[in-house]
Amino acid sequence: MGFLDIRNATKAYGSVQVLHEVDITVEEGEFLVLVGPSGCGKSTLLNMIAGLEDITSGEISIKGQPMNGVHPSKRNIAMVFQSYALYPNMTVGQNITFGLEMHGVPKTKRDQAMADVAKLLQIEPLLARKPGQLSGGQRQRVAMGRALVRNPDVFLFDEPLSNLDAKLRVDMRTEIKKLHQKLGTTIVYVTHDQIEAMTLSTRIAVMNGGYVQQLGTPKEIYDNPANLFVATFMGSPSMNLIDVTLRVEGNSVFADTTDAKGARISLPINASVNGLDGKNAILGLRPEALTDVDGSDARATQIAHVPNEVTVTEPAGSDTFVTTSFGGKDCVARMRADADAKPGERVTFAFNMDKAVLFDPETEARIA
Amino acid sequence: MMAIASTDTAIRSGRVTRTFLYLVLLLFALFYLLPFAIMVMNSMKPLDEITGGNMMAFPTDWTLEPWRKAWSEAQVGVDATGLRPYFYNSLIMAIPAVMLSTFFGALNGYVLTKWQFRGHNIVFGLLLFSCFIPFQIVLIPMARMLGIFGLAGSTGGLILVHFVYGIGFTTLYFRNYYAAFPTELIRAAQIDGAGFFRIFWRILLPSSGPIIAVSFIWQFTNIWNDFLFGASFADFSSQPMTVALNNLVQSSTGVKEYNVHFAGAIYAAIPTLLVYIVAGRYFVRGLMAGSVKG
Amino acid sequence: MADTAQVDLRTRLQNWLPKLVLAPSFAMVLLFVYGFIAFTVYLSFTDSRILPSYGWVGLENYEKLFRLRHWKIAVSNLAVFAILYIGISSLIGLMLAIFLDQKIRIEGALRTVYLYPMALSFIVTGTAWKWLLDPGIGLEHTMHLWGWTTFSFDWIKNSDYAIYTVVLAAVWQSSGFAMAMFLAGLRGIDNEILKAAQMDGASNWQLYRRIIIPQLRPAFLSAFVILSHLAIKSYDLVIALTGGGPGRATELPATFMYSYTFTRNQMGIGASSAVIMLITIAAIMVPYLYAELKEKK
Amino acid sequence: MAQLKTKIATLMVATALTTAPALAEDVEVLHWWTSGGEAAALNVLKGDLETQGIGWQDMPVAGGGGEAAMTVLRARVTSGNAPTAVQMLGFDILDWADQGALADLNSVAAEQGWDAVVPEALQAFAKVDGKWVSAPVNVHSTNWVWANKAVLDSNGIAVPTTWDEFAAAVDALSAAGVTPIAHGGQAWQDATVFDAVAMGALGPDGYKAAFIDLDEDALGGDAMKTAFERMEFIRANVDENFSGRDWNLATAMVINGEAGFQMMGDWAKGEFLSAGKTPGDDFLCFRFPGTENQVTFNADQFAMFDQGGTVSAEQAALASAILSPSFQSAFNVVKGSVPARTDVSDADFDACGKQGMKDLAAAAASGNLFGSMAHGHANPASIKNAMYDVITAHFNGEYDAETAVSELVDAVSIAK
Repeated sequence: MGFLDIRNATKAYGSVQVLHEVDITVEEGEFLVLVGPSGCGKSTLLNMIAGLEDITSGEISIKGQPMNGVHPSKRNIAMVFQSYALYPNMTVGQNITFGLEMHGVPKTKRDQAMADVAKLLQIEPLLARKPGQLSGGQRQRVAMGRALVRNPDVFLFDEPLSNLDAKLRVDMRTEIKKLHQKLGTTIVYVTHDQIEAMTLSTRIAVMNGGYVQQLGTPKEIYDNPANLFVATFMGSPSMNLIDVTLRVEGNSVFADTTDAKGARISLPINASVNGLDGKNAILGLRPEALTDVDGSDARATQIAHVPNEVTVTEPAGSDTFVTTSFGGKDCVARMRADADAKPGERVTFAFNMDKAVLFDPETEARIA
Repeated sequence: MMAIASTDTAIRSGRVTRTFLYLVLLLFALFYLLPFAIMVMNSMKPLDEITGGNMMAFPTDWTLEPWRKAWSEAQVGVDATGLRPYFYNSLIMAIPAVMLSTFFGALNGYVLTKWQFRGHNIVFGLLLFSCFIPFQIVLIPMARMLGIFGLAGSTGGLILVHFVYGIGFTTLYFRNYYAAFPTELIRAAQIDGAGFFRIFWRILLPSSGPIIAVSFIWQFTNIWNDFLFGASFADFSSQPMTVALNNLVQSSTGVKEYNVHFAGAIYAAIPTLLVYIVAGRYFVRGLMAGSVKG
Repeated sequence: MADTAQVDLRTRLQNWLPKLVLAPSFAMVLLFVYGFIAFTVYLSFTDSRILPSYGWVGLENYEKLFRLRHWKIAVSNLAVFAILYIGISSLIGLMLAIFLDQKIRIEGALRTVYLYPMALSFIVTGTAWKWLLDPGIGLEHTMHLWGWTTFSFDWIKNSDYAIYTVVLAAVWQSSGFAMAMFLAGLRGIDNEILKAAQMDGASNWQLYRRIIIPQLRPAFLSAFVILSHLAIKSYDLVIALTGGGPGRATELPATFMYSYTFTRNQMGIGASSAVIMLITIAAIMVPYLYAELKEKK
Repeated sequence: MAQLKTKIATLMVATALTTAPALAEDVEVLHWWTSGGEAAALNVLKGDLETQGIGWQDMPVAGGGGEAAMTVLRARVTSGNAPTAVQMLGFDILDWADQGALADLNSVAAEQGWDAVVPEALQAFAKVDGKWVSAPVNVHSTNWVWANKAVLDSNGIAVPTTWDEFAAAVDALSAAGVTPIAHGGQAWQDATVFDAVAMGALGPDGYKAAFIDLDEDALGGDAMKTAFERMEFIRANVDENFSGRDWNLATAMVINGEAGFQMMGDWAKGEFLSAGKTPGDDFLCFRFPGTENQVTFNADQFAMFDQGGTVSAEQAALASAILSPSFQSAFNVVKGSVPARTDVSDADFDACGKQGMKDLAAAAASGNLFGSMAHGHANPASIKNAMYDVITAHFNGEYDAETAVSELVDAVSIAK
């Protein structure tokens, strides 16, 4: 039994099922990120953990106590909302201590707790202001302060960074990570931004269509996506998907496809594949596994060199993204910044086949 | 607060256009002021100037006598009490009725937007349609009900009646206002441990200033100006101002002191005018944040 | 697990509280509005005269009602009155709101002046209006004194035109209210849309006609509800201004209902006229409410 | 009816516990006499009761000649909180008596001999099934004409005694550029004029047949058509701003010499007196030409609401105070009407008042005293108002005399 247990939780509005049998166990001190496109059910799940929405069936328990039907305020949780949800009529200080006041904490203790939190978040000068007088970043800090001051068992974050501009978002992300490392609290965090998910989490649950598609550490999710959805959703630029036909030659397996000109090429596959000879598959390869020859991973066991024609190059400072075409689909390669690639020229691409994954085009499930 | 930026949709325009704008606006102001101006003018004339045919002109002989008379010694019934005692009757009826209907309207609006339940739309629809009931038809059954409740002929009865027939409007106003109020705030407060009433008192009500103003203005005006209920459900000790004013103005077979009538009418209008002047600037703001959003 | 049952109680109470809070208002409205409507419907089928009585007469009251010229006049008056009143009030309200929205310096004062008639009942202003409209005393007389001797304004004395003076006074009372609603609507429109439209080269006229006024739809709807409710309930106005005259030329269903129920001691006919009115109101309002509430879902 | 009576009684018991009702020895009086003169007159009554230790709780509701007060009464009775005494007119009293709501005043009446001194035509509205249910305060007669003497004199007009003379006088005034007839175009004023005109045109028997017995032949007869035609003549001789005008503004036109005549009840006299005019010298009062021998009347009465079977002591005291000769005289001198009992001295009355009292006594004796249709003393409210509809529509030119007659028959049949 974990710290936070979600067992077979479902949610339905009338006959519409928005969440299907979710099973997640979160250990104490874990940072779980629920990530997925809008409408995937991640916010619903968070609200169910918070007690803001009923659980249709299944059970959610915190520290071994079942929480079904327990009022949100009795769950010892705190939540940071997307819009921050600061009470407009109260000062920052009052906003932070409101929850303590509701739980009957005496004034002197409240003030002490507020001072500690304000110090931690460096918002001391703001305590007397109203939310309307704060900037977006400041509001974000206050909202976190309100959650922190409660010292809850579980922190819930509902897309807390999505209302901030790009720069601030990165800063706050780091800040949240620091706080987690410092305080070691248990966090469930909802976002649609896969970078946030990767950078913050200790574990990620990728959700789509009301199902948890995959649950695992960021590395697992990134390197070994369970299916096509997880593979494409996570990572930016997203994973290259190449239509291939599998061919077995003795003990070796090859994936056949075409280059930009339509000429046939063969890529060696590491894994042994039984009974798949002649089958169609989708080969997934992340851009960083498709490089220029000099930039390829020296530790890789199998690198395939394939020349092909460059269509577009996008220098991004640290790297250059080079677009070409395999199997009739655009593929992006991540080359070194000074790699010699110009549109229209033929360049040799290095495939790190250690990282290649295969999906069934029908079921979209991982084959290898 | 929900940020209400003052965003004039103003367009740039030339001097001629602006002069025209001001002209039209002032002309309309004149039109709106005219009837009241007639009242004020005639309330300051001796009666013979009025019956002598000088009705639309300024007084030649200014006097405040009609004002004094209307307030403290005009004949409203058997006793020449003036309007004063009725003014107080109206106040002790209108203020509780306005506060009650505003308070419950706010609670209803809160429930109907933030604590929705199956069928909440039907409940709201029924409440809203109740605004349209013609008051003439409720007179007799209402009288019977007040009798049964033991509230016949009392201020309490009048308060109940005004409460019942105002609740539809106040619920409408507050519902529309609270619909625009972020639901996340309610959730945050729930997690903070605030219950149903605590959220209402501490979070919603302090932010409801403009819509309280709208509800207050609307209810106060309607209740203060009501004649039908005031006449029918009051007895000798609780007759409101409008009934007294009506008695003053409508006396059937006696000499009509028009100047006193006008002064009395202005007395009857002062509280509602004050409410509009004082709270009026919140009115547009409240409508903006609430009812206009439909 | 015993712990759970305890917290459960509070949560369950929290679930019931909203309904409990709503219940008194709802119960009162059910009784005092819908109960009374049912009672009125019942009365319309009885021979009630001075007080409610319970002799069943079927549709007789309705037959009598539709034989009365008086009722036909009242109904057609309401149609004329409501259309003109709602239309003109909205138009004037919209115009004043647009004008006031042009950064007018004395906006606050003007707004108060436009709004104040809403604060006054016709018991208060009735006599002043009567004088103003009376050709022998009021506007016409004054214009004649000022030398404009051909000026004529005697609608209130003319059976065919008197209803328009009722419209005039009603518009006076509530166009300011419509103005407030439209002004609120105008202030709520996003400024950037306007800038965009101006960059697209829209003229002022086009800007209002194509961009701004269509966005005022919610304000129009709210104004429509409030104004139609006022139109249907118009009673004081007619009594104070014309007393239903000249002749019966300015009777409205509200005055008809009152006079049959209370002064003519024909409560049955009064009730039947009330029922017809309620049906009419429902026919107009229910589709509106339905659309309104469905949208909100 | 008895059922309703018990219902009302039970309700009153129930409400007595929670409301603060009149103390046992106080009377709550619902009335619509709120102008200075009327209230002064009522004060006589109030003072009288106070000397007997009975308090007066005033419940005035003015408007529409008592219509507003009657609506209020309906609500008050339904709620079980009826006032002790209520000012009432004509058929309203009979209707409420039918509902079993009024107290029996026979003991007071017998003690003071009301039967002998109150005219029989008036008793018809104060007694139901042999029981006195209300105390009459006054008798207004409605078929008066008020004239500005100076205007008449300067045009060489004598007091007309026939319709033709009246018509000639009107024409003469018209030719002289004076508005011949001052009139306020409100339904009840139109009907007041019609009342007098119809009495002249139909004669007393025809009036009774048409307006009291509601005989269709009389209602639809030629005489009625004549009456309507005469109304058209009157309509042609009022000024163009008559519509909607209050009766007292019309009276002011006569006072100021802008108009010659006004047909109005005797309450108009108060306007002349308060303008400092003297009857006989400045203004004239005479019966509408052709109705010199008739009096159409309406009478204000106070009905006592049953407080549980018997008449209470304070109701009895109020009733006997109302019928006392001293109050009758004092009140009616102020009000312009004449006493409801015929044995009151006319010493305090002015010329018009004295004539009114003489006319009333004569008409009562000769059977020429009729309840006024225009003031709800000839037929019930539903029929009265149906007649108003026709009279006022015709007066405002909606249809001609011929149509008016048939509309009248029709309207009465619907309202019956």
